[in-house]
Amino acid sequence: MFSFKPDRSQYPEPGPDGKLEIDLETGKYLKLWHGPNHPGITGNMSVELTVCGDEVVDGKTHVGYLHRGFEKLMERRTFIQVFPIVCRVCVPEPDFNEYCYAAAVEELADIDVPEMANWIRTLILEMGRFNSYMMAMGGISGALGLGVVGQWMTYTRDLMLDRFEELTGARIYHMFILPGGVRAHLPEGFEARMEEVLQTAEKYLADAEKLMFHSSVFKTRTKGVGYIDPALFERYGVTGPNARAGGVAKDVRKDSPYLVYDQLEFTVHTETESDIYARTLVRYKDLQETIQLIRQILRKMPKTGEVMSNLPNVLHWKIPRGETYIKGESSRGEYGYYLVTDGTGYPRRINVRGPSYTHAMALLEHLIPGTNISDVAALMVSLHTYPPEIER
Amino acid sequence: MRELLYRLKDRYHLGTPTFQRDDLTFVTVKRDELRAILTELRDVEGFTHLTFLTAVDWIEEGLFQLTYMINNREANQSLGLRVMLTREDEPGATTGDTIHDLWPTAATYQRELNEMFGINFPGSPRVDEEFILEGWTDLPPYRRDFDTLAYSQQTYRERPGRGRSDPKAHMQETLYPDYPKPREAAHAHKEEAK
Amino acid sequence: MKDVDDKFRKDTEKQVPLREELKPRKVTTPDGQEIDIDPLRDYFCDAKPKVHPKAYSKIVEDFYNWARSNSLWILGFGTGCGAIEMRPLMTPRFDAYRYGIQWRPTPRQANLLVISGYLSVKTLKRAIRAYEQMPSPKYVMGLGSCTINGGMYWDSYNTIKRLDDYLPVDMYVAGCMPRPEALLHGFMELKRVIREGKGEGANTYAENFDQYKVNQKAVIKDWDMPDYNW
Amino acid sequence: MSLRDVLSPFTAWKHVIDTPVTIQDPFNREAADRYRGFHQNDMDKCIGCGSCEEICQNDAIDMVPVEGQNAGPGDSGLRPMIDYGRCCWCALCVDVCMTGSLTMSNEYTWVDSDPDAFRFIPGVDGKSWDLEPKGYQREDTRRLTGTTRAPMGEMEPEARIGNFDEIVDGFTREQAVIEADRCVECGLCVATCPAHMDIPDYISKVRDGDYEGGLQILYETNPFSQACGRICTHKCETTCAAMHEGDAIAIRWLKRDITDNVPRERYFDLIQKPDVPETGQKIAVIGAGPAGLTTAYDLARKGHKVVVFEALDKPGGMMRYGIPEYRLPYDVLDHEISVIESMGVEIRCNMRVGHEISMQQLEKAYDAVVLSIGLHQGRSTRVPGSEKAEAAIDLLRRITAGEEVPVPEQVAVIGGGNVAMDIARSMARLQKVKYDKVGVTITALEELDRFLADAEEIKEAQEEGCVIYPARGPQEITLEGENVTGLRTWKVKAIFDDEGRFAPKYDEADEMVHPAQMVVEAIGQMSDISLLGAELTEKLEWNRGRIMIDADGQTSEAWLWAAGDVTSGPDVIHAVADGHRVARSVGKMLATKREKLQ
Repeated sequence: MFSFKPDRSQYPEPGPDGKLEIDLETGKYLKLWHGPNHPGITGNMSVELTVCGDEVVDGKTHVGYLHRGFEKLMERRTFIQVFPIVCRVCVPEPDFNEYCYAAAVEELADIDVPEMANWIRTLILEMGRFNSYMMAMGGISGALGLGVVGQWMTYTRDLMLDRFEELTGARIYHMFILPGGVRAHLPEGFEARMEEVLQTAEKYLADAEKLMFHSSVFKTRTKGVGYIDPALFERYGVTGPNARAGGVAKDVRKDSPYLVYDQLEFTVHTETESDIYARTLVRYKDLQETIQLIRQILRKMPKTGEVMSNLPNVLHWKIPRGETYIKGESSRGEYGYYLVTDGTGYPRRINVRGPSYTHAMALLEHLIPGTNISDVAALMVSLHTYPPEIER
Repeated sequence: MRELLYRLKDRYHLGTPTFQRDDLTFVTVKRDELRAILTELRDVEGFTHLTFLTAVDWIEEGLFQLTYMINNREANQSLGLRVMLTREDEPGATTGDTIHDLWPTAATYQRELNEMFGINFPGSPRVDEEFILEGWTDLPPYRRDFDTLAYSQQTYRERPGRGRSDPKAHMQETLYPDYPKPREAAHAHKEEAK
Repeated sequence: MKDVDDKFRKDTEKQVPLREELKPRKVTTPDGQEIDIDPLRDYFCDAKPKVHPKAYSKIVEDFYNWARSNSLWILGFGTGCGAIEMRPLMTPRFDAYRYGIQWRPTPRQANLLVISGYLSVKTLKRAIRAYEQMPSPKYVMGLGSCTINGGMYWDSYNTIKRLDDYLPVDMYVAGCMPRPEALLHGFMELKRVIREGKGEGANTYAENFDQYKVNQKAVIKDWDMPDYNW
Repeated sequence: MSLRDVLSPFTAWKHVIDTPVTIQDPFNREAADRYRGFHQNDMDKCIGCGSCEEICQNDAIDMVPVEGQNAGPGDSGLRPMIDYGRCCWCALCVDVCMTGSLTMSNEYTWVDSDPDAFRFIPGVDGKSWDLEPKGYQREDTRRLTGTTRAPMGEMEPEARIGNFDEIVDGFTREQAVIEADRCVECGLCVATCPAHMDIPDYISKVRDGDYEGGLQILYETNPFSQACGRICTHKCETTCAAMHEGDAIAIRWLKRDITDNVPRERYFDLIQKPDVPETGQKIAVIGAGPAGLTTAYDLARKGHKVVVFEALDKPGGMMRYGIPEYRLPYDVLDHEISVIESMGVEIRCNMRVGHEISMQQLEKAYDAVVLSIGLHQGRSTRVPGSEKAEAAIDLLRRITAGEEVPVPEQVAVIGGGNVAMDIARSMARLQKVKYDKVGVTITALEELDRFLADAEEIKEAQEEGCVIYPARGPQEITLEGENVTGLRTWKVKAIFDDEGRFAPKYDEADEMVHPAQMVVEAIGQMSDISLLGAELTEKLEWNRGRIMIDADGQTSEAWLWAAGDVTSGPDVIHAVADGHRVARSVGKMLATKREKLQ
């Protein structure tokens, strides 16, 4: 095997506070901007790399390219007006925002949600998880040069978008989970069409498994790369599949079940290696689990029932003073909304706790030093971060 | 959760807790005891996960509220610790105590709070670096006294040609233009009274 | 919706200081020489863009336009949410490649900049640089409400409201976000415009260069690059 | 590294023989049935209430005047214009739409090189998707604003029939909040209200619990808010945006809720006379009814000296002597008038102009005279025997005044208006007290659904035991000597002839005799103009038996105005509106006069 070991003797020593003093003008180092316009970046963000040869000595995450000031905009919108904009916080998996926001408002305003609506919400969230995992699988394979898997995953994801479209009326931003319930029932024949999509997905996933987890290229480039010490998980706020890949069997769906997860059966998959390979494998298994969950939900859910409870007149809806935090298990980890109300018709403060916030900032910056430039993209994608939820 | 708070109550000054849900409690703590409480909760009580750290601007009361949401994963309990800081108008004049050594990830939150609320955390790594905004010279935007629409109107151009009519006013104009507008009549009274 | 605070006045006094590494200074090179550098002048080429002249003969120009219209090479820079609908276009289901449309990783190889939705000020700066680095003739397409009149971020402090104030836009696609099919429609319409010789965005930019710069600098407060960089 | 790991990626080659998944014609691909595409608006259903504009968080909707859509009752004439440079297709506008006129098609393609093109008025600017039936529709009945009226507590028929106690309880705080919460504040009702009361504003005060602020809003436009909160004919509720997909807001009861919830003594603090200089000018108002007192209230607040001359021994006019106590208790009315008096209005009762004082004296002593004498003379059917019939208005006045009225066991009432119901129900109460049973028959020319009386009045009359015979024309009041024995009626075939003139046709074969010892005529009233005197009557210009007035209520005499029922009709709120109008006109004249003197 060909292997290259860089000469580390000329690297700078970190100072006592852990900071690197890098003098660019020595000519030993090169600043390399990985993004925002770069094929190896997820979304619109950038990592400022300092490299020596092809090894990265330091990396700083820069975000803010997608900052729209959601948390500020929400403060000047009424409670119903916040509903259309929350989903924009995270583009690839918008439904979690809708659910968390709706649940937070329902808790503070004391609104009951019909049973049927809870089932449909769960279905939507699992469909969103399916989409998100598909993007992650496509992304990681793309970052490692396995373009064909990316093509399959995007195609399968698109089939799921068609199901989203017929159920919710939109492809990407569904705006379907209103505070108080959901907008509509399942359309006629939805289950059968969903089953077709799931079968297609399973077919492609079986192939993807061969191309990824049984491929020597993939294994060589991912095994042992991007290792996160499980001891760091708590210090860096690592949740979701990234933590499960290091043996932490934690999943909000299981630990504190919300919606109807307590009536569903599913396994929380873990791995122990905590490297890129393990993280991808956990996602792959979770995706299979999600497919089974969607089937299970469609089988178990009631066939009729109200989907929406009566709201007070939303044009002047006031919610008493209070604060709450609603969390759920998104495809990337713990996703949550912290809502503070002050008795007026507007939220006092909404804080979105996106898992990417911790993963892409402090954790990524911690992991990057010492990696190879060509692995940075794979490392980032394997953490499965979506920039819009970092900066909101 | 109640037992835990009883235990803490002996040694620390705690406000009245809010039991929001079975697994979520909020309690106000004193600023100078925060660090000790957080350390104890993290190391002794199993609240090892810092879910988030954020601020709420209570401008009317002259306070910033810092909310430290910590989570005990084994017991599935979340505890929101509220710390009230005196709100200074000058960005950066309000300071909080950094906890980046307890949770390195807090450094990011503290950077954001410094940028978005003007709450400084001396000693936190890179706390003064630009985080989300670039070349920002105005008030920290998440403060309540920063009006985003006014700023937007004064900074960016909108496409012209928009204009709206209020149904009530429009009907008055078209159907009974001579009738005095009730609000104006009232103001006229008040002004006459002055 | 809360009313606007009439009393709020934007801070127009404060200036953003120039970043340390962009200040002119003396530097010792690895081989011991001492040189003066002025990063803002040295690192960039500084010349105004020129209007791209038409071919002498109409037939030749028509041929050029036909050729241009059939090779729309898009810069793969996802500036906003609309970028997520690009992936279906790049992949077999919608397969934009069959229409001569493809995505390129660098501006040097692209002639179409797709602004996929809102632009934060921070991204606007990058988008301007990316646009200016693209070879002429080049086109800009705006996706969604945000590029037309601010969209749902109409009251945000950090996003621009009208893309055409800062970059010359040749085609808009309505939607939030526009579907891949609508995007394809937009590409086809852009092709038609180019074939008719009306895809003059780059020339508009060159002609009204000063005005564009005024607009751009009005919102990008830390303007730390030369006016034109390619 | 095993051999399998090297070889397995090559399994991807098997897809070479797959059918391509590419969509062959992506340009004509239809979106899903409930896709939220471009907007449609049904111009016939849209009422221009602006709820869509209100809920739009993108500020994408402007209500704009549209050619061909005129403002009218219950329609503002405005239509939503949507800016696709703002819209995010969340469909909240469709969800909130009060009439269901705004919908979304599943069309989604709109490309243009002109950024200003993306703005249109759905339903007005023709678009290719206007008739597309597919697209987003809200699934259920509206959930974003309430559709059902809060219940109003009232006395059971058995409990209320034996007395003159007020029937309606008024809202509880919870009911009032539920009801006020349903209002979308479009303001369509304001145009319909004759006095143009600021309905959405005071409803919002109910919602906020700020009753004192609400009362001040009420008194800006209506000094008879307490009365109107009980007995207003609430035309506003016929144009309420909420009525299209649910019940109209109970605007009247909400008004009452405000007046009930402010302690009576607080009225005098809240409604104070503005601090304006005295003008020294004097106005005489003849008749202390709603029109006259509103005029007096307005003028007094402008600093004029106003004296009201009332012929009867208590002020209130028809509100006191026409409307029975169970609908408008007298203490409410007394309090209402005391608020007006606190503005400095002097009310002189038992001063019948033409007896105690003449018009000529008034003309000389005052700068202006306002005639608001109402309609206190009952009209007669003039059928044989009608000279023995009682006039409803006369009976009501006597009941109010506490005079002894004959209460026979059976009464027949002719007429289908509110006055007919009032007298029928009053007589029923008296009968109940005297005989412990009700025997009232109501006959009217109209079919029941065409009755002029309010629907709830009719319903309550029936509940209380009054028997209604619709579409019956009175032919004769049968007599036995001096005593009335009954009312003979024929079935009405048609009330109006082909040209729309009043000419009832009867089916003579269908005859009924309603036994009654008293027949009451309640078919309309007229005013007693004898007080004017022959000379003035001669001088004034007349229009079909009514005093001719200009748009501001001024008669052909420069010093004389007429207001209220005497010139227009037919209820308190119209009288209030009339009073305001006359007060403005009088005020203008007085101001001109003052300027001339200076």
